[in-house]
Amino acid sequence: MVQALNSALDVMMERDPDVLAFGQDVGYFGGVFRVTDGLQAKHGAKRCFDTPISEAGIVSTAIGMGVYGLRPVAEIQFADYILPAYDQLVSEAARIRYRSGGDFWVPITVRTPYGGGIFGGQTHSQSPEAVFTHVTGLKTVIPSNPYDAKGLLIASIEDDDPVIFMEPKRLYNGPFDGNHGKALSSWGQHPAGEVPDGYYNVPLGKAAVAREGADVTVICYGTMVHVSLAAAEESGVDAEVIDLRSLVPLDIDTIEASVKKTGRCVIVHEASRFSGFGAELSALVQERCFFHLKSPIERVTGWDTPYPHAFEWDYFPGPARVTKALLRTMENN
Amino acid sequence: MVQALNSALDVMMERDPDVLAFGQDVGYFGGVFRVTDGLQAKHGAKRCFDTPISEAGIVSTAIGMGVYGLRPVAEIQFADYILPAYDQLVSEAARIRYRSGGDFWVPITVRTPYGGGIFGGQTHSQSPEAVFTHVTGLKTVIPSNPYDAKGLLIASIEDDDPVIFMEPKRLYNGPFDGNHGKALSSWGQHPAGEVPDGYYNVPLGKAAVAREGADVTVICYGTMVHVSLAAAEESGVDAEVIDLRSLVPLDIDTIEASVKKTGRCVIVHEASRFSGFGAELSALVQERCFFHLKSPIERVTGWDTPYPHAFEWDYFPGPARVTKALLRTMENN
Amino acid sequence: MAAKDGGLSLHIPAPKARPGETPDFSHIVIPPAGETPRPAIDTAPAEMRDLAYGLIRVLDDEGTAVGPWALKLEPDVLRRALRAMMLTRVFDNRMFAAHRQGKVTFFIKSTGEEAIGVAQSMVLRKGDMNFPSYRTTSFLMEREYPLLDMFNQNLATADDPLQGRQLPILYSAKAYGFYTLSGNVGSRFHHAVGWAMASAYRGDTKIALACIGDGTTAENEFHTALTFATVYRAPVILTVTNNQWAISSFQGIAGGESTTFAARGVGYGLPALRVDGNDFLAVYAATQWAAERARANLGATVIEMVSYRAEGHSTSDDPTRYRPIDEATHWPLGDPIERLKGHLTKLGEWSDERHEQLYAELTDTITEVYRQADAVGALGVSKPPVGEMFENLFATPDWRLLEQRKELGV
Amino acid sequence: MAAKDGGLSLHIPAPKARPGETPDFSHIVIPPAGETPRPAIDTAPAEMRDLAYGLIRVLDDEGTAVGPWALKLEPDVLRRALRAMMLTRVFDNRMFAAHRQGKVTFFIKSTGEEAIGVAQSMVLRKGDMNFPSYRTTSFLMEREYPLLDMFNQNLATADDPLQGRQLPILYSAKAYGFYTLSGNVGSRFHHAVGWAMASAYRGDTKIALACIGDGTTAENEFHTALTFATVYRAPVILTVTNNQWAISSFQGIAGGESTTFAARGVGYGLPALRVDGNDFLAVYAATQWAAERARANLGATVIEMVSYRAEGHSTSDDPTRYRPIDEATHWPLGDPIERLKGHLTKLGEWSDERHEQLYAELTDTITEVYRQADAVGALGVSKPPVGEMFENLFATPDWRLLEQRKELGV
Ligand SMILES: Cc1ncc(C[n+]2csc(CCOP(=O)(O)OP(=O)(O)O)c2C)c(N)n1
Ligand SMILES: Cc1ncc(C[n+]2csc(CCOP(=O)(O)OP(=O)(O)O)c2C)c(N)n1
Ligand SMILES: [Mg+2]
Ligand SMILES: [Mg+2]
Repeated sequence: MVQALNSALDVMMERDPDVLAFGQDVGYFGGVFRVTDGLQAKHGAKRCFDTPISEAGIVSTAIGMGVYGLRPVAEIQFADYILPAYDQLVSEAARIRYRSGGDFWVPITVRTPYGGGIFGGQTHSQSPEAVFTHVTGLKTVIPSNPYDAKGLLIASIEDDDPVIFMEPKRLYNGPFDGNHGKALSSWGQHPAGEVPDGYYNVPLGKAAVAREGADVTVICYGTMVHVSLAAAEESGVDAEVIDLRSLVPLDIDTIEASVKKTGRCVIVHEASRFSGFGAELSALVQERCFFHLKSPIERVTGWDTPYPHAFEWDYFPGPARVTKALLRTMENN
Repeated sequence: MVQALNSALDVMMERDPDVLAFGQDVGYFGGVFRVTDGLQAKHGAKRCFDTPISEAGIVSTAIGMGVYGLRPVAEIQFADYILPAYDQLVSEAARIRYRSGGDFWVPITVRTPYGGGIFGGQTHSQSPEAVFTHVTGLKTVIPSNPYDAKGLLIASIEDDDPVIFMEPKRLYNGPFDGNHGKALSSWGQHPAGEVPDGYYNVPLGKAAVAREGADVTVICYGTMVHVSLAAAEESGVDAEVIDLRSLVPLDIDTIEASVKKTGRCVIVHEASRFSGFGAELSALVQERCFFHLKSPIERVTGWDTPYPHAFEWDYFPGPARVTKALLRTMENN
Repeated sequence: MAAKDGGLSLHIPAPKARPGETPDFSHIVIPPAGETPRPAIDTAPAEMRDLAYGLIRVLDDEGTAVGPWALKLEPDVLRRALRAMMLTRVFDNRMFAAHRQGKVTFFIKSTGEEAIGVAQSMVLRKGDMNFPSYRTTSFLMEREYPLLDMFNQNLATADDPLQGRQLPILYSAKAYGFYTLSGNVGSRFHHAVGWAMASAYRGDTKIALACIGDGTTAENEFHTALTFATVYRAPVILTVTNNQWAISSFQGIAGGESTTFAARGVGYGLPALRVDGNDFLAVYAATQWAAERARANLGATVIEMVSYRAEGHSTSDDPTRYRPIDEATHWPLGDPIERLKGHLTKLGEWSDERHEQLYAELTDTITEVYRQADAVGALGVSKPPVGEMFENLFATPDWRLLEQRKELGV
Repeated sequence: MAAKDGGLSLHIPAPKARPGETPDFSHIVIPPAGETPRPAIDTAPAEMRDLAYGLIRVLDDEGTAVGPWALKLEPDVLRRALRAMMLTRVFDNRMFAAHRQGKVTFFIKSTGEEAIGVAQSMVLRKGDMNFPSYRTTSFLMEREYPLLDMFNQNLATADDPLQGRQLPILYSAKAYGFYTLSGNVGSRFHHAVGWAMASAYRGDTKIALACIGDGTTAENEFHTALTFATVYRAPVILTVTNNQWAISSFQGIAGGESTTFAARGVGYGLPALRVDGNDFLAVYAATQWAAERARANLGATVIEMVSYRAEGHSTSDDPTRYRPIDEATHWPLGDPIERLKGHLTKLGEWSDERHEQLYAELTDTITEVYRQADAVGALGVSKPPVGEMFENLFATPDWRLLEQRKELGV
């Protein structure tokens, strides 16, 4: 997935002189996760450069550049560190088009790795998507595989509104279904691991059906797509797994159609549960599919605690917990 | 309500030398909403003082004082301006007890007026509670009347964990049910407008039943309690209106018992809908009362836009919209 | 300063005078006009640190322009500046009256600070961008932003150019080089740096200017803006208007008790000027110097404009509750309109009569345009179409906005 | 500097040497030891601005302590300091080896910066509080924080004093005057100011000290801390360790290309010292001076410690990818352990043999304590009880935590 993201940036920098990339350690070094590797050498230091350690400053700079007319792609080194920039994203980026009556707008992309599973402890593991999805005026995108990662990142850069682009860091170097005892696998063997060289995009606002199924709809994104697919296999439940890809705008039609078909719904995310994005999904499904529901909508999520270093696998919502929810939801007919 | 809050601070500063209050314009002037009026004159400039215009700095100062052993009460002039302090609240205040294994803790209260209805436009009207309720380690409290305001503020100051204390500014000087054409009323005539002089507290985590009813449970807080009560009268629906008072910790027992009794639920808040706190309430009710529900849980909320100056009453979720939801929810038997 | 019994004690800054006391500005050190040297624009910041602790002044007490910062400006230019400042004041007074009449719920004047926006407007070129504060009205006035649009926005009439979305005073006027305002203070200050970096990235010639209040220098953006500006040598002018007050708190609460705000710039390795903000010629010259530096690819400059907020913070404020009622009249740097008037008069290019006549003319204009806007109908009488509430959030609205708009039936 | 065709151009700072090039520290100006004056602690900040641009040095090239900053420290004190620095280095090496052996996934060394934490520990008194960075390990070493606890936390064994909640290196040790660390850089820097204000509020005598890296000065907290510290004259020492690098970005990217980090303090009206951070005696004397000021109720001091990060940023880093492999050996201020060793030797209070012997002793100690922790079982072999995950979030857990704990069955 790292190479796919790198390729998306490279392709867009090639096509559009107004695209540039910056962030902490993004320039000469190529990013601590190597996503911008080689871009400075190829496109020059003015188009791919290091910044001071100020997330607020990085986002402010991107906004200023965006209103000037560029399409900056800013990296926040870990999603855990995006909050110093929160006010800039919420009070400025998300509101500028609206409050200026369309006079100014902010075509920026803020990339940031999120999620656990890499022994990062409390401050290199968080999934803060819900504090963005609540913000009117921001889009939030999360890919689950290399093909989508490239296509969605290109679509995000081309989008004329601010996009928070969250990258599941546990998937950077291969798919991961939560079975952490298993041998690591690489994207090479995965169908969505194949990424075309040139330009293409995956439109924002369209979910993917990662697995078709008749009995339960599983709604998920990022790393949890692979966990949910594993759970579908392990549980033997014929689950339809929906990979949201973008949380805002949300593909409500795909969700609604699926739950109306299956009559059951399990929502999976890695973020802590209370007031998480799963709550909105649950509320929407309930509002739109109430009379089709055969059993309560379930949420399988991280616990309502920080992500503790030593208890990573106790915190991570793995396939065993999803399996339990799938089986529980099947109890009601 | 302003006097009740002032009294809570006064009583606590009197009782405990470790309680102090600060924020922008809080000292000599007594706060732009007058909540700290007279406290500097009475308790001295060291116990009630002005701060630089830095919400991050205000909260950081409070945290430092809190870990030292004081019980600071910080004011953020408008909830719209709390986001520069968001990282401090989320990454520090909420996490310090946990990550230090109980070595340090943060007994601070951050007061802030929120909500619309005062012609404040986009940046003096917001209700950002959902970006706090998602944060593990923070408590979020919202009173709806003077009696509770004083008791809850005292309980918050006494609490050993960080509390976000949101004050519905439209209720500062009287109850308001959303019928903005009507003459203003004052707290003088309201039963909960009577506030004892001395010390008392209203415990965090306990909801109040503002109106008993048999047919629908309305879950709300702050200004929306009065709006919901008005809607109950206007609609003729026998609604049970639950005033949450604290969102975290949430009084799930009261909610669950009520919905199991009524079989219907309407959730009302002023914040925009998507990923708002109503989503969590809806998800919880659905999870816990699924087999008791006769009709879909409804949410009546602000729209998914900023709060525009000229369209204040088109944005504000008033009694007419709540009434519609109540009637709609009664259609299913 | 030590506490009793040898313990520490907390220092809480307090202004020299509170209501009922005699105003005291003895701490404002005022060097004679013309005394401060004017270094070449390519001087190294380290060689001109003193400027951050001085005060650039051009107009002396007799109204004569003196010293190295006295540029040769044509009388027409000066009259144009004077007019824009006066227009701002007349406009502010008309809006204040509208507030008292219940036509608007909120307004902010810039009384006493009009020189700053006017000079900025004259120094900036078409294509440059000002990232203003809510006290930068005179910039729009100098640029002849349509008064009717201004009133329509302030009154939130059906013809409001910002479609009812913004409070009074929070303009947006890209075509005039005026960036979108917001109620949050400070949060756009760094955008100027990003914008300027974009201009440099493109090899363009445009520069940016940003305004912030003394109180607001405490916000995060002030720091990040200065940091990024120094690192990338952004072509931007970073202006602090020190009008001595935030809302009710004096500049000592913002960190001005023991140093200047210009000195902050020195700390980041930037050139920093401290200027008599009520002296139009000094403001113009300093801004011009900084603009030349920026255009010559020499990077950013910090400028502190020393001024005084002569009226309340906004219509919501009552300054007599926290400062002497007559403090404004004691302000030692005078009034910018009076001082420029005096200079022009001294030059023989202006007179009391012409001044009175111009005031009358501007008052008539403002009265007439206000009448037109009021005829459209202030909020409550008319307003923009409610459907606007759901527009312009995204380039294209998503299903939520479409459904909600339908639900509201607009 | 001007762009082709007269347009602007964006300046991107770059270090003098990249991999394969010859290290170049010619920009580090090093005045002779003993030259910098030592003002009285109650000197007005405005009168000692030069200190922010100089470099306080005590040890000369021969290892003799010279000049006004040379305090009389007993040889025992110096040996104690040397020991703590050496212990830190041995400990760091042991943990690095543990990382290579797969016992931990992450670790951070403080090689080359050990003098700083040790001096801070010695200057601070019981009850004072250090708000450290992740490179302040030597502070805990000087205070004799139990090595076994340290290893248990780093290995996240069943006996981890922080119950498995924290990454290696992110200690919390209130009883030792060491504030809780977190992975977020900078976010605790201002807490020191609040803590110090609380001490002053109480009329207490305790002071605070905070540490931040050169790179992290760009974060918001650096600004708010300096602002509040100057406004309220908080009894706090605000230390910037300029070790020339953030992760892969050099200090020019943090805003150090055209001025010093100490100069930031000057901008806020604070006294600011710039110190040879590899000279234990200079670090001690400067910290002591600032502590005396704070204790005398004279307020905050900013100190820039000029040092060099001699190894990778962390175990996740490979510095040979972005700087010359031999850059560390060219660092002109040497190694703090070698320099203090030289001084003690010069005094006749130390020798190569004693040095070797102490290293051997400390290595034995560390080896033995590490063995004990490893016997408890590093993460994967043992870990704290999983139920701890749900403890200590609030003083009392709410129903969510109780239900979730039950759901997990722990
Ligand atoms: C982020 C934020 N915090 C607080 C406020 C409330 N507020 C509005 S104006 C103001 C004072 C600003 O003072 P200053 O920066 O000196 O500007 P001036 O009004 O003097 O021009 C304050 C505190 C705000 N609007 N935004
Ligand atoms: C808020 C935040 N942003 C980014 C990071 C990632 N990060 C960790 S250490 C570091 C470099 C810090 O450099 P410096 O302040 O110079 O300290 P040093 O490591 O040199 O001691 C960065 C960028 C972080 N941990 N926290
Ligand atoms: Mg001001
Ligand atoms: Mg560093």
